[in-house]
Amino acid sequence: MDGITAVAYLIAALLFIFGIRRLRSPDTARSGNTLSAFGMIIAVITTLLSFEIVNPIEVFIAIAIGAVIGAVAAQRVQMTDMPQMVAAFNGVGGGAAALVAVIEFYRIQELGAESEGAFITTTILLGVLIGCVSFAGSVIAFSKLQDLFLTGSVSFPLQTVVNAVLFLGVVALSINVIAGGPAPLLSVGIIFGASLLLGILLVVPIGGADMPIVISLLNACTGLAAAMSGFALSNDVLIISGSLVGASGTILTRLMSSSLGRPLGKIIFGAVGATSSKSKGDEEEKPVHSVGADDVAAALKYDADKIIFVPGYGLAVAQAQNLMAELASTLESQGKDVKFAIHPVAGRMPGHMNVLLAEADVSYDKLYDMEDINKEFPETDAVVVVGANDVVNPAANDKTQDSPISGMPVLNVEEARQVIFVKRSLSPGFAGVDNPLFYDEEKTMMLFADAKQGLQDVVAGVKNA
Amino acid sequence: MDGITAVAYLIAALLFIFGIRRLRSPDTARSGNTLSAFGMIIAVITTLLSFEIVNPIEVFIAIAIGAVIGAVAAQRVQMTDMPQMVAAFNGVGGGAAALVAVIEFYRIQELGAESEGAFITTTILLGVLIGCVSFAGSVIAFSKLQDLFLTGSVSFPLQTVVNAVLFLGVVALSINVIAGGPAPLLSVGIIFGASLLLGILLVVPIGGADMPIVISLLNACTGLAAAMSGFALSNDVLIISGSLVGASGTILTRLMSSSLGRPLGKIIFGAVGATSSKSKGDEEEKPVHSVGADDVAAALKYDADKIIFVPGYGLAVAQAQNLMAELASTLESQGKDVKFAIHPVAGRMPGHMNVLLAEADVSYDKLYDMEDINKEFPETDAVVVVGANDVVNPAANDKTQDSPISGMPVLNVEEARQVIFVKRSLSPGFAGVDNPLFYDEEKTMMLFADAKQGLQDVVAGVKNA
Amino acid sequence: MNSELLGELTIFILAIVIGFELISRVPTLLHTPLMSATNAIHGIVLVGAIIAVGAEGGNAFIRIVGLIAVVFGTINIVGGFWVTNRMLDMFRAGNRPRRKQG
Amino acid sequence: MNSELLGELTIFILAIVIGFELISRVPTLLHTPLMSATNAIHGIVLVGAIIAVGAEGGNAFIRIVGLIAVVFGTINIVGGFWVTNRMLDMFRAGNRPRRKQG
Ligand SMILES: NC(=O)c1ccc[n+]([C@@H]2O[C@H](COP(=O)([O-])OP(=O)(O)OC[C@H]3O[C@@H](n4cnc5c(N)ncnc54)[C@H](OP(=O)(O)O)[C@@H]3O)[C@@H](O)[C@H]2O)c1
Ligand SMILES: NC(=O)c1ccc[n+]([C@@H]2O[C@H](COP(=O)([O-])OP(=O)(O)OC[C@H]3O[C@@H](n4cnc5c(N)ncnc54)[C@H](OP(=O)(O)O)[C@@H]3O)[C@@H](O)[C@H]2O)c1
Repeated sequence: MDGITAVAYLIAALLFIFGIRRLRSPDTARSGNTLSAFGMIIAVITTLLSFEIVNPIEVFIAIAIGAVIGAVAAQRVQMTDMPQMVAAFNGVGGGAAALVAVIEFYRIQELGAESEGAFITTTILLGVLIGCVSFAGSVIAFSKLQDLFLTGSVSFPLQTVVNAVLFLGVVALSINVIAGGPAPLLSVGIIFGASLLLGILLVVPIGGADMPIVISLLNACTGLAAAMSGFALSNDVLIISGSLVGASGTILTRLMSSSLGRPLGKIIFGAVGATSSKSKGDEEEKPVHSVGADDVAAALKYDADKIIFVPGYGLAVAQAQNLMAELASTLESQGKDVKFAIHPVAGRMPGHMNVLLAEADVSYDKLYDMEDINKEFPETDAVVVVGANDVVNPAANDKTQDSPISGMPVLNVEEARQVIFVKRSLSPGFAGVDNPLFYDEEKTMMLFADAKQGLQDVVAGVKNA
Repeated sequence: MDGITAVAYLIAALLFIFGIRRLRSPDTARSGNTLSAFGMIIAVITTLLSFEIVNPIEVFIAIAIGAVIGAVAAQRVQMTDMPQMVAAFNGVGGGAAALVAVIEFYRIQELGAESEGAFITTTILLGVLIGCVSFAGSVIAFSKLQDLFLTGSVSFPLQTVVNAVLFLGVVALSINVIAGGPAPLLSVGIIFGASLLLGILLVVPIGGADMPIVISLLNACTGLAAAMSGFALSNDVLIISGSLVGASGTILTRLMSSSLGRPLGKIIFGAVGATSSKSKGDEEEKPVHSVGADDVAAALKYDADKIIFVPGYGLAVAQAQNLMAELASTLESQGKDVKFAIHPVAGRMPGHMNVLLAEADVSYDKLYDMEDINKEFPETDAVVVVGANDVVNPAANDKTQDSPISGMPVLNVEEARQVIFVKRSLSPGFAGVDNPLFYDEEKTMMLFADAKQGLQDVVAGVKNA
Repeated sequence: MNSELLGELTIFILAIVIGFELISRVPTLLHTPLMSATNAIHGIVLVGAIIAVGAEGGNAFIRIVGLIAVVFGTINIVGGFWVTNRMLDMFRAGNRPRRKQG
Repeated sequence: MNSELLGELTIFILAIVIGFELISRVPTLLHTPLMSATNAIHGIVLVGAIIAVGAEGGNAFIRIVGLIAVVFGTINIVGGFWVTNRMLDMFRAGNRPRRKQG
């Protein structure tokens, strides 16, 4: 590697660092992403120019194919499906890292390329292990989020034992390979397969609600795998960028898990699932206070001065954000105090509700974070919860019950004088935990409707009544 | 360098990083310093063990001498003299870096050690330049702070031109050396001398008030010089630690200069001095409202409910902190609201007043930062300023005048109903700027006394009156 | 371990330190974009894939596996940055006044 | 430039990035101790001085200059850490309750 290549690689790595740096604040985030992308272009072009590639045409075609797939997928994906898209992109990255490691190993073993000893072999094996776990885990995460298969929290007997055995097997085979034992290629093949299996088994028991955190963790893993392949290729830009992502991804995972109130250990080893809380049986039996749109309109217009709106995933599904904004501004023009309470994980990705309401031109001054708004509920006359369940479910605070959301901080809407739910049915939300608030006939009004239709009727009611 | 050495060096560097990290917060600062010192011990012992030193006895003696000097100096120094002590330690560090660079150059040139080309030569020359500037600059800073010679802001004609000529001379000679021109050793000798001169000339025009910032900047320079010598010796721990100090020192310098309200460019190129504001002539002429301790006691006891104390350098000199604390608690026991206003640069080092009052067992709850307390002065009945001038000097806000403190945020004590100064005379403070508030006969009472004696009398007065 | 390897190890550790320092308090709003952007960055493994597949002396196995890795890496990069950009685009929508919420 | 030098350059740059990231908001109270501690850290140049003076093939010039550098470096280290420790000791004095001021 000559000087210019090394310097270009260093510049690319610095652009990644500055890019991540700028992604820490909303005002500079876009330029951060652009900087990083620019760094990537520099790194790839430098590679193409300064290494003698024996099969350039093939490589170009492969790049073109990948670029088209990536661009089309990224452009087509619905906003609500972005988390699984990230999972997918992460998965292919992990796969690539594992494959690069395999190639390097194959070169050393089979083609007699110069080996650089135990350290390099170790990094190669780590690359295979981590890359495969990341690939397989991401596939499962994708499938769970996309509702393809293995959705929810799937538990199977002895899973900890099986995982431990698999992992020990990988370790044993790795020691064999590093120590120069027999059948190295076969060993690596088995390690490859076992790691894939391990990735699947690790993610399968985790419920969909925790998937964003899992994806973030796998993201950090892929970074680490990339760094490992950097050692084998003795390529600084791979080492720097990979370990950068590995470390920052780890911190980000911790931030996410703490903002979701789900400790990482509990997610990975907890395997909550066992006691499924989707007990549809008794739902229908308990009485609820079901109302019509006019009742809601009247309650808001004549019986409430301070109103807080709580948007949830259902609002995004129904694309009813403009109606919610319209309802809010109508009420405001009638002299009422209207705010929006944004739970950090409402919807299906962080910031989902902020984005949604920004589309509807709701001023950011009216959006309140959970910590800020929670103390206001006791003084609030009416809370209008549209298409949300988990984020307002008081069951999360119930310490006697172990549910997938227990421990997660929620919006304490039950402290308001009146709570109005706008949703289609009594079915629970993402985490599958029933909401006791539905059955509080004193406090709660249920408007069973699609969010769009329901809000439309309420707006009409408020305007005319 | 073998693997163990490299790993030990890496551990030392990481300990420095974690040490600096912990120095960011008061609770962990002590452990941060210990961690760093531990890293240093590892680095030095590793060096002694893994390099074949031809003259170990001499080296040990030199280390012993240095350790004794350093320890004795550090132990003996008065708290108020710590800034110049730091300057001195920084100076010897810079000197060491320059000398190491000279040795490396001499080895290559004279003893025909293997040269590694222009890059290494450049780093060596940079090491000489930066190290010498840092050494000489620190000596001048030390002397200014210690009131030895060249105190105050000394300006001389054409200083910018002289500096520029010197610097260009250094650059020209460096190019000669790098290009393999004639008389390389002589050139380096001249560069050495010229850099020393440059260091002196750069710091001489800067007033003592700005010395802490200058020392911080020179500190960053020494770090950089150490990193440069790391290149010549191809030693990672030097490179990492040096550049770490260089970068963090730069940021720290910026933090300091912004908390002192003195932009860096103005300090270095401003050379304020010209218009010396120490015009003792007219001071005595203007009338002041001079009072006795009993007057102050009466004013505090009978005419004030809300009192703010402002400690300054004079309190430290007189060691009157216990009396100030006693006065405060006496007044508090009489039902008054008493607070302490701490200006960030009151005294002679950041945190000076905090330390002083902590020694006197004043609770930290009662200490207020400038930003917090400044809005309280208008509602305050009496401000007692003990041994402070610059930090309460309203002239700093006077935009029409260019003084060494102009632009520095100050405590707006003039907004209080009454201001009481306890100091020995009308002489100004560190920056030499006269305080118009002294001459406000309506608002200001001047108690001319040593802080200790004056406060003692006031305490007695408040207790008895 | 030779000295080049030791240098690489040092670089690895320093980059990890940078990664840890870089992320401290990030508003929840930016968690997903940040994850997505770092996700795109590890697509740098494409560089490794190109070098691995393009080096002299490969055979069919290396070619097939390597080209798959190239495709994968490119998807990671292009998709990753693109989708991050789309996410951030959404935050621009509406009348967001400067710094508030987040 | 050979590859070892390039590695060192990379390490240099990364360490600078760490230095920049490390210091962001430090309470004024700690400015002087922090300056003093980093001041002690650049005493690491002692390592360079020991290597320079201790290597084979030195002459009287190298010995004298090198030993001065060793003395200087040691003063920097011992004095630097010691005085920092004394400064921080002072903050411990008194009844400082946890985190307040600064
Ligand atoms: N933000 C993130 O990063 C993220 C990522 C992944 C997962 N999650 C998880 O997602 C959940 C978010 O909570 P949430 O309260 O926003 O949503 P939620 O608990 O999933 O509830 C959504 C509710 O919307 C209703 N709904 C669906 N379509 C609707 C429509 N067209 N009109 C009206 N209502 C409709 C559903 O009830 P009906 O069927 O009765 O209408 C459902 O109860 C949390 O558990 C969180 O952990 C969050
Ligand atoms: N904190 C830092 O990091 C730092 C470092 C270096 C420089 N500085 C500079 O130092 C200055 C600090 O301001 P400051 O207001 O604290 O101090 P100052 O402006 O220097 O004023 C100190 C005052 O104390 C009086 N004094 C001296 N000995 C006394 C005694 N025994 N009893 C009573 N009074 C006594 C002096 O007046 P009399 O002679 O009339 O008594 C003098 O006016 C600023 O200019 C700052 O920039 C600060």
